[in-house]
Amino acid sequence: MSDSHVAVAEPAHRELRHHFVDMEQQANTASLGMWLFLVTEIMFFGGMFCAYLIYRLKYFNDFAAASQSIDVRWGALNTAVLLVSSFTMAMAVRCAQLGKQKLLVVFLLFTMLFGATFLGVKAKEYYDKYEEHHIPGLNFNFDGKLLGHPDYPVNQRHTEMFFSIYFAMTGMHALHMIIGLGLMAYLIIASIQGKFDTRYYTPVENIGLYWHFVDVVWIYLFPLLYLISRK
Amino acid sequence: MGNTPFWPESASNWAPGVDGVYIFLILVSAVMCVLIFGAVGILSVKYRRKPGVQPTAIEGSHLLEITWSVLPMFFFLAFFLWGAIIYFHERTPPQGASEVYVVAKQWMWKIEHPEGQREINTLHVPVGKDVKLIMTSMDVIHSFYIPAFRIKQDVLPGRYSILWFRATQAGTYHLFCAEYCGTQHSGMIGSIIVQSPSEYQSWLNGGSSNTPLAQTGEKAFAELGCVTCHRSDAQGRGPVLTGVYGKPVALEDGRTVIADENYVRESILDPGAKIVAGYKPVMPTFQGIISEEQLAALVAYVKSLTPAAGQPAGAVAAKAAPQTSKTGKVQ
Amino acid sequence: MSEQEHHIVPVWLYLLIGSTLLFFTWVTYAVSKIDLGAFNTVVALCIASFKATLVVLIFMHVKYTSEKLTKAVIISALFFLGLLLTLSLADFGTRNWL
Amino acid sequence: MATAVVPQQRTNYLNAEHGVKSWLLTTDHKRIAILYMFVVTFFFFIGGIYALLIRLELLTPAGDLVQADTYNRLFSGHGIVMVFFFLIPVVPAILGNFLVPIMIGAKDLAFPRINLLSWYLYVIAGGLMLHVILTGGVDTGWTFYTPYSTAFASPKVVEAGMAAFINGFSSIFTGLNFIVTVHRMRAPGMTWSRLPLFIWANYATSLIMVLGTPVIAITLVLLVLERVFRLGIFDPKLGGDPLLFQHLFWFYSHPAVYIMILPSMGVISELIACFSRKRIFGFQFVALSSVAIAVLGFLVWAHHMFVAGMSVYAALIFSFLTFFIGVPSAIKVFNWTATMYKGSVTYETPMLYAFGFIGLFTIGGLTGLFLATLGVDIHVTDTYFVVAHFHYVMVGGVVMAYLGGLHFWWPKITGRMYPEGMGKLAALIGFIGFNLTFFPQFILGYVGMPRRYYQYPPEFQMLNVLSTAGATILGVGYLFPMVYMLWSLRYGEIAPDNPWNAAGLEWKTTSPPPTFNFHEDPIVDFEAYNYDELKDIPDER
Repeated sequence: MSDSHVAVAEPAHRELRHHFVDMEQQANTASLGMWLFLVTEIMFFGGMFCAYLIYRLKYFNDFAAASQSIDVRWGALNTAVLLVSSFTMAMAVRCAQLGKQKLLVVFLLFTMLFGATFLGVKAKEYYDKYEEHHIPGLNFNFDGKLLGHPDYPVNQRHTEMFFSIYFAMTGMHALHMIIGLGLMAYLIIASIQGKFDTRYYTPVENIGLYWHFVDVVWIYLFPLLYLISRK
Repeated sequence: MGNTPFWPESASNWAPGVDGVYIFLILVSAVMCVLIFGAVGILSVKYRRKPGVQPTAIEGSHLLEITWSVLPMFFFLAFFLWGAIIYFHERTPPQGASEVYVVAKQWMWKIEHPEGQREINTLHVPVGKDVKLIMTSMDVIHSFYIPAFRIKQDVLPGRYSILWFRATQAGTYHLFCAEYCGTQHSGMIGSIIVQSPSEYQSWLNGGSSNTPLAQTGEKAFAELGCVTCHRSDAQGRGPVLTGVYGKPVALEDGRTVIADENYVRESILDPGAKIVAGYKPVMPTFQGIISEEQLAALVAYVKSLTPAAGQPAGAVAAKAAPQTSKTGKVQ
Repeated sequence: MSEQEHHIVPVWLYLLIGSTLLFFTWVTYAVSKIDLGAFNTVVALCIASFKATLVVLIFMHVKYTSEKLTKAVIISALFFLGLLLTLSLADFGTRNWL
Repeated sequence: MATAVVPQQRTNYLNAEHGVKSWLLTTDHKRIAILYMFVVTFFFFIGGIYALLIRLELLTPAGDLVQADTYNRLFSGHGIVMVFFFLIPVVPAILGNFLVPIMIGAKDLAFPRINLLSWYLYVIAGGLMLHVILTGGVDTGWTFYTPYSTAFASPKVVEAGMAAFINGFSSIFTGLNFIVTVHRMRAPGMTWSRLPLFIWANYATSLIMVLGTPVIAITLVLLVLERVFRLGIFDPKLGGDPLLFQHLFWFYSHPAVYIMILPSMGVISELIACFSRKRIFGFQFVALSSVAIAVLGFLVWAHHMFVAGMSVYAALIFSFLTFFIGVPSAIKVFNWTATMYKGSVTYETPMLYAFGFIGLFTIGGLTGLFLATLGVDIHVTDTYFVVAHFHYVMVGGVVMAYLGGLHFWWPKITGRMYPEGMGKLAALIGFIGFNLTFFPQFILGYVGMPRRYYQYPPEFQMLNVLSTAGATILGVGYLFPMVYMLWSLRYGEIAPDNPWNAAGLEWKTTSPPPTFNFHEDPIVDFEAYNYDELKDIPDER
């Protein structure tokens, strides 16, 4: 078995896998794979968006009332935090492209910090919901009033459904954040070990794509969950 | 009944139509099978490997491809239209059908006739009369299936499913549950007994005297206190119900819905869901307070409230709306 | 992206995009306080889509990739997501029509 | 291509390394295909035992062999195991894994380690399912319909749902791997128009895997959340709508039947071309019809729900759209038939399976039209008519194609020939047994026997007895190949590199291929199915 094709141009990069011709093919392959994975993620969250959409149309008043019990300020803050983390992630990828290894680690650390902040705020919000007895299936009790009829209570079951979907969607999102933090930690270790250079930084780039995707999901979750008919 | 049937009995208004499409489909399929299998058989034998004979390279033919793509579409369109017409009729029950309430639960069918007769796993119907089944389930999804009538409808918890038919042939037919519903799914069977009108009448008259369903509903309507708000003189806190059934109802948020069985049901169980324009959402929910049977009786009663002669249906509700000021708007 | 063609996005652009995103988050929040009726949701979703597009085009480098396939992949994902939502709604939205 | 060396002495992917570890940690797509073959065959056995018990119970109208609850667990286990653990992986994960890189001239799939991960996910999911089976089984049917599954069924539904969830990720990663491989790993000269139809079919399948499987994954997660934490999503008691579950479920599970059938169609294209010694008639149309099926497959899902309480208008839309998927399927059948015209047809075992496939798939496809027709569907849905229909497509179609393909590529995979006479006999037995088993079920269905019934009215017995009798013959038809294939591993004739004188890159390497598939990196300067250029090569053997 001769790998004569590869050997002619330049010495093979130590990260080049045996079944690729060159680093370019390898990087393009990994990038396409990541994008396809993000497609599966879109469809994965899509199932929940579908459920959300249908019940929101069906139980609009109850959903609106339930949505207003969530503190929109925390949600807005978290949106900002996540957007900033996306910015630092983009900067991290840029450093990787330019081979600035130290700065890469710094930006990755910042990204992790903002990611952890997001999760912290989320935990605080969850705890508030627990205090207010808004956890479905766990002594749920919602005493909100119907929009436009302050004397009339909303339908408990339907507000409970809002919170079911709220927890399912934000919980699944938070799980993705946690996985993202783990991947980020891996990147930091790998870049300290000097695994990346200007010709090989595919993991940084792909994990960056993943992180931005998680951000995009939240960009939609924020108005859909926090801002139903808020006045 | 040891004989093996190769064709189901045909005992309802749907059977001839469904059988018609089915036979049409079988004929078309049979022709297709003969063509395809014949072609495979002939070509594979005629062009079997022979010494010295080389295969001829053929790229394909756009004309052929287009022909055998487009030609089937005409048949498909015919299948679709014929099937769709039958289906559309199946989903639009006629006026004046006798309305039978069916409550499914694991693993039995409870049936209540408008005249008040109750049956379990048996349904008596007369030949030649339209029968509309208003069905709901107390637990899981079931499916009401009468092969001899060629009709089937899933029965869901939490809402009414509608099915209608007109029996054409006296006899006893299978009733099956066709949606898997747990341990005794295959035991959730019964009989449909189709009788001549006179036999059916004597069946109705036999047995203990029954209170008609609407009358039971009227009693519940009074006992549950519905009558204090839903007064018939448009002075109550709730809308007048006379003549509401089957008519469009204007809602507070600007939408209009048709007051069908499911609307009446929802209004009793979840009164806040669709508030009639001009009224306040003051009605308490009856979720968990009344049984499916009581609910059926109430629905039957509301439906029986037809306006007295000279008063056009739905006029009361429409008149009541403008005089009460609209309170907030739901967005 | 390949070593020959990968595009280095200038820092100022990242900063601009980042601050635009933050600005529009504030806009979303502010607009939600104004009563626009059903348009509140429309506006919020339009802003969200604008923000998402910025993230995808700039942060995720889709604007700079020479690879048409990436764009095709994204569009097809949105197409099939749209199918799921619209065809489901075709049922839930028309159930009471009869 | 070098052909001078005696096959046995050459290193190939089978003897390149030895020991259990070299198999369990391999990233070689061919070895992973073999790993899949073991586990998938094992699950086919489990599913087959279930089928046998079901048919035995239905021999008599009374429920006498097993308890009602046991029977419910039998058909649920049969469905879950056969659908998720046999039909979905069988062709792509075994034949596809082995052949996709070789056919496009690559050394391996794009992500060899993810490929191995897929196999491990499959094994973990399978282990979980096996645990469910051994600890009492699940009784929801493979469809997991709510609210039965979330409020009434045995609690094992959580574990079974998770098994299907994990298995879904195995499927997603396989699909992702195939798509990337086809885009990025083709040998020089291997243009899209030169890709064999088996590759086109697997590519189309992979699209469905990537786009559809995540939806069933999240649906199962929501189901488990509702079951365990009582989060209200689907259960009407909690305010949910059970039809939403059915929409989400079928959004994946209808396209999933195309995950099963498309790669099989790809196999059939290869077989018919080879044994007619001709390029497939209307090559582009057959290739694009695979993609058309994949896309249209996402537009038709709610035809499973015509009696479920769906909107009348939605039912009309879905019925209308469903008919369109008949067109690309019909195109394939017509083109396969036309390929034999002016060919040079021989009747080796794989070709017999291909004939069988055309027969069974045609019947399965045509009866699909019955089910798309609204008025008829109302009567026959949830009866044995549906059971017969999807067995014709999924068992008749997929298993016929798999066995055909396995015989065809057996020499390439193992380096040994299977015994031809026994192969032909097995194909014949399988075909007869299949029709005897499932044709009576069409009649049963139209007469009105509902599916998932454990006892039934006595007048249905005759047809059920026929079906059970057929099932025993079918069982023989499936077991027999397993026996002689194993036998051939040791005693079979040594296979030449290209026993069928077939076109395609996989026949240009040795049998079995070396670890990196080719001794020299291939350059493709010929069209797919260039049988006209092969015709001068003398008859083999």
